[in-house]
Amino acid sequence: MIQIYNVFKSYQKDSAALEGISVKIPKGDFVYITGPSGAGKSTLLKLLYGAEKPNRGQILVNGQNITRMRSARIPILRRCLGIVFQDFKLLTRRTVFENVSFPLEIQGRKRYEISKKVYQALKTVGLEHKLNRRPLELSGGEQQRVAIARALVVEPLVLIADEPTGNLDPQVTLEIMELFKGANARGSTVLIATHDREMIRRFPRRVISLDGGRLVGDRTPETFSVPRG
Amino acid sequence: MIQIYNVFKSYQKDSAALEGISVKIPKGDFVYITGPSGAGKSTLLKLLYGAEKPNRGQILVNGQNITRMRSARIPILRRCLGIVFQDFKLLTRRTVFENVSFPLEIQGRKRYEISKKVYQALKTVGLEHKLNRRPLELSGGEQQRVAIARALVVEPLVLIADEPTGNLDPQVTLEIMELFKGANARGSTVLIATHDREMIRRFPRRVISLDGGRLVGDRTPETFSVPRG
Amino acid sequence: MFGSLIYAARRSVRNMRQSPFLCGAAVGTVAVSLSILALFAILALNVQELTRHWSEEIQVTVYMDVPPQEEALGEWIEKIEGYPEVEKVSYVSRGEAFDRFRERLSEDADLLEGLEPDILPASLGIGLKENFRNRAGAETLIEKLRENPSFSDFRYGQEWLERFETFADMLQMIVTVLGGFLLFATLFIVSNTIKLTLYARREELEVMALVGGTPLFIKTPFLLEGALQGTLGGLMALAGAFVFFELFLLEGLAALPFFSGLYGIIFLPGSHQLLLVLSGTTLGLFGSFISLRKFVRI
Amino acid sequence: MFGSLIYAARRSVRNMRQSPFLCGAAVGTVAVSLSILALFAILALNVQELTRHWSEEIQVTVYMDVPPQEEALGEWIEKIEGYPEVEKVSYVSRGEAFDRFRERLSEDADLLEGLEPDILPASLGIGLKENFRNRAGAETLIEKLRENPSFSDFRYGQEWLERFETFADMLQMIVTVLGGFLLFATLFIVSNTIKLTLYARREELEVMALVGGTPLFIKTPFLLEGALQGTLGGLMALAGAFVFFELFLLEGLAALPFFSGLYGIIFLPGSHQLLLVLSGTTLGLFGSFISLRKFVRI
Ligand SMILES: Nc1ncnc2c1ncn2[C@@H]1O[C@H](COP(=O)(O)OP(=O)(O)OP(=O)(O)O)[C@@H](O)[C@H]1O
Ligand SMILES: Nc1ncnc2c1ncn2[C@@H]1O[C@H](COP(=O)(O)OP(=O)(O)OP(=O)(O)O)[C@@H](O)[C@H]1O
Ligand SMILES: [Mg+2]
Ligand SMILES: [Mg+2]
Repeated sequence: MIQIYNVFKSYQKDSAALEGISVKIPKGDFVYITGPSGAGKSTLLKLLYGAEKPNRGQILVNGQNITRMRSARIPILRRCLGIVFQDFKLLTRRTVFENVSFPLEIQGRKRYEISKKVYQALKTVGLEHKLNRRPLELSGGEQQRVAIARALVVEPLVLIADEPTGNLDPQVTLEIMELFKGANARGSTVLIATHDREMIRRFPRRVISLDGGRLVGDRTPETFSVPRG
Repeated sequence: MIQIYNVFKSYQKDSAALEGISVKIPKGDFVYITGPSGAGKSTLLKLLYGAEKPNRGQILVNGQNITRMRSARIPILRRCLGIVFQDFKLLTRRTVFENVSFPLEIQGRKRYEISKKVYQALKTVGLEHKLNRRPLELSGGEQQRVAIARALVVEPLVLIADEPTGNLDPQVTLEIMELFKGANARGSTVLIATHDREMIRRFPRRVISLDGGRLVGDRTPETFSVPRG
Repeated sequence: MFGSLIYAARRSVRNMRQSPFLCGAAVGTVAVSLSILALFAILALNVQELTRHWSEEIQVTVYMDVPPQEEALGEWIEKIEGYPEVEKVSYVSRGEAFDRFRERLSEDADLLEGLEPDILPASLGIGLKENFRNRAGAETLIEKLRENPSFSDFRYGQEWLERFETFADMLQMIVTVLGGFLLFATLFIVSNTIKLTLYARREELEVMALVGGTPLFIKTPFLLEGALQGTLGGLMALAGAFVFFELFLLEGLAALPFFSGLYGIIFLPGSHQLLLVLSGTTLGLFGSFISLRKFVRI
Repeated sequence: MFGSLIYAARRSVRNMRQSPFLCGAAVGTVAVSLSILALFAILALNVQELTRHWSEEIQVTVYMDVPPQEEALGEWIEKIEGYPEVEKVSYVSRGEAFDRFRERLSEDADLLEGLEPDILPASLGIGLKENFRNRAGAETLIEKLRENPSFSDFRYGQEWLERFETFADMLQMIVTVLGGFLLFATLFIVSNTIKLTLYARREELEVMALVGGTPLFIKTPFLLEGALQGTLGGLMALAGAFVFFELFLLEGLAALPFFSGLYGIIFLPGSHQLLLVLSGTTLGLFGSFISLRKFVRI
């Protein structure tokens, strides 16, 4: 599903955000990406959905080499991804409903289908009663849940979530993790960048660790040991 | 230092964000505010720094009744507060250095003093080498640390931090907590809204719990028990 | 395709409702800048009309030493009226010429007392068609008239014509140059404003792209919005110019005997009105198009 | 106070460098809209100059049945020149009058052959001061001149004067009404643009307030920025108008004998230039002021 070959990325001349990363993530996998702040987690994810281009190396998503892709094809690729951005990236002028329905509208779905799915998605994150609010009229955690609903509503091939529970309490985090597991069970490949060791402990899966832009660990649950923290 | 009397706040007619909250926080206290997503934590903090007005009730900060304060005096009050916003609220066009120096400039400090303090503050959050970046050129956790540096640099009377470690890894979280403890030791009253039970466990302090806008708990470390999660 | 256009239209209406300030700013700017253009056009048009009116005074006068026989005169007039340059021909007898001269002297007319009316020759006044009201036209005609030996002298108010041409040229130049500048100014101001309104929403555009919107999908509602705002602005400019015309220009100028005597001043004709509104549409559309190219880069 | 102003100035320069697009948009809009005003002012000024020039032709003519003695004439002229309405007096003898009349008839001058030069009376041509070049002025003067019994007849080109007044009134009206509209348009467009540039930065303004900035502290750099951008725009408008003037108006109009013969067309005088630049400053300052009041609410 996702293949990353020897990828380098530096935003500025002097410092590299990613240095020689190579990773294979098979279809249907569930992967955590961890690492200290500034390790390059978000950068790696940004490369996957084409928001940034690597300086070197190749990236294949769903069989397509996105480093060589014409920029006009990038949106087509993004349609089969569900992305939870670290800073949410909600449309502040649109209502919660409109935000979640947006990716479905892009896909050209029928209106009644959209309504049904959006309502369902908002219900699973516990916000079905706030669908006419604007994002800035929500609490931080509620905004994050809208972002999650937007990513899940398209039933994505790949679900990319960047720190999706940073603003959520443990209870809601559990519920969200169940949603991610459900999506994974229905066939989505799941990538979650997170700092939350508790989460990794409760739902042990493959963990890819970055530090200073380098791959420093890639452990599957079998070899998994309780972290020091 | 902070006294809250029977405060009600509702953003919209049908639902209340805070219902009848009364809390006293003495000078030099260190208080966590917890509660599930949407419980009203951020709202409570917003009332304290005057970003929202309560519908009913009185709030005294530093001896001043901010519910009756002329709006022109609010900035004066804010100058002795250090605030870490849940969504950071950095000036995206300014560099990291300029962002952190801004509250000092407002206070009319001398330039060399500002330079020294800002550098020091950035060093304590580990970003002294990124002071010429703009916020959007930083990782999520780095942005959060800039926001923390900005709040700490003024040596505030009251430090208000809304989910200050949501984007930080456990290691950095520890360091930040040490900073907060240090500020507390130097006399700042500290209020932290957080979901992070691990943090509360490691640094046990008074915990105020909200749920659905109501005060549901107020425990000091003596009566503290390990949470269920 | 049609369905998605309707869908885009719905989205653009929603957009506008969601940011009334930005929408108002765009519409207002289009309205105000097109109003300037419209008022300028009204002025230019009326000045043009005025010069056209004045140009009617241009005529070639043919003097005849011997007053013509009535029969021959009829023939001549018919022949001259056949020339392509000629609009109308009028005969001025000796007596009439004397009367006119007296009139022309006005206050000094008493000087002519005691003079015989036959001191002035009879003449033909030949009015020219609009396209030939210039020196070249007059001279071509005179060339043809020379064939008739009874016509002894030809005049076409050379001095007046020269002045008139100069004046018309000058007006033409001012209108062109100023109109050009105003057009450029409108273009600049409107596209600038639209760029600013889209700049204020560039995060929205960015997010749409990140969530998988193709450039076309993202842009279409904004283009429609631009076109709609432009059209609205154009209509408002038209209405504004009309009110302005009715309130100030018409009332004001009509009160002046100079104007009301000559001809009624006119508003923009239908075709210009349409043009004005369509320029609004075009400005809005292209302003959005150019700005969107800058802000929507996938 | 002074120190904090310098500090605010530094911040506003930094602001402008940090958002070159917004800054450029504001400066550009001020420049373009003030250019329109400047060009209009140039045009209005020159038309005014033209009418002033034309008004010099207005004079009162006094006819004397009997040609005056040289001595008496000198006395009369001296006395008339003493009147407050009078600019200059010139004597036209019978012979001169006849010559002028002949000139005036131009092509028809041969009609006067055989006539004695003494058919026309001697006269005094009295030029009026600028303020009195109207019917009221002429008639007041004539009232005074009537005291002298040797003056038999008075004329002041009533018809010409009427037309002239009408024309001048019309121009005045057009200039006022159009100028007023242009002023309003400039005001609207500039304040609108500035509002948009501040709207794009409203989050910045909000954050500054949340971190403890007083309204004054937050606003001062933006006000300075507005003033600076306005001034810059004003200077650019002035430069633009000057280039435009040199390239098109001066060259173009000077080529027309009509204009170059009468007088050189003029650019805005120094005071107007200053006014233009200062209006830029004021527009920028007040545009920012009004918008900031909307966006900076603590
Ligand atoms: N747009 C950018 N321009 C310049 N540098 C950038 C940019 N984005 C990220 N960086 C830098 O690249 C490095 C990796 O950033 P990245 O956002 O991938 O970190 P991260 O692992 O997601 O961290 P966090 O956990 O704090 O979100 C950091 O040092 C950051 O400063
Ligand atoms: N500006 C607003 N307009 C309308 N409703 C709001 C606004 N801000 C917050 N709310 C509502 O008020 C309630 C409390 O919000 P608040 O932000 O205080 O929650 P919180 O405890 O900070 O949650 P979180 O942990 O998710 O940040 C929520 O139900 C939220 O939807
Ligand atoms: Mg990140
Ligand atoms: Mg909150």
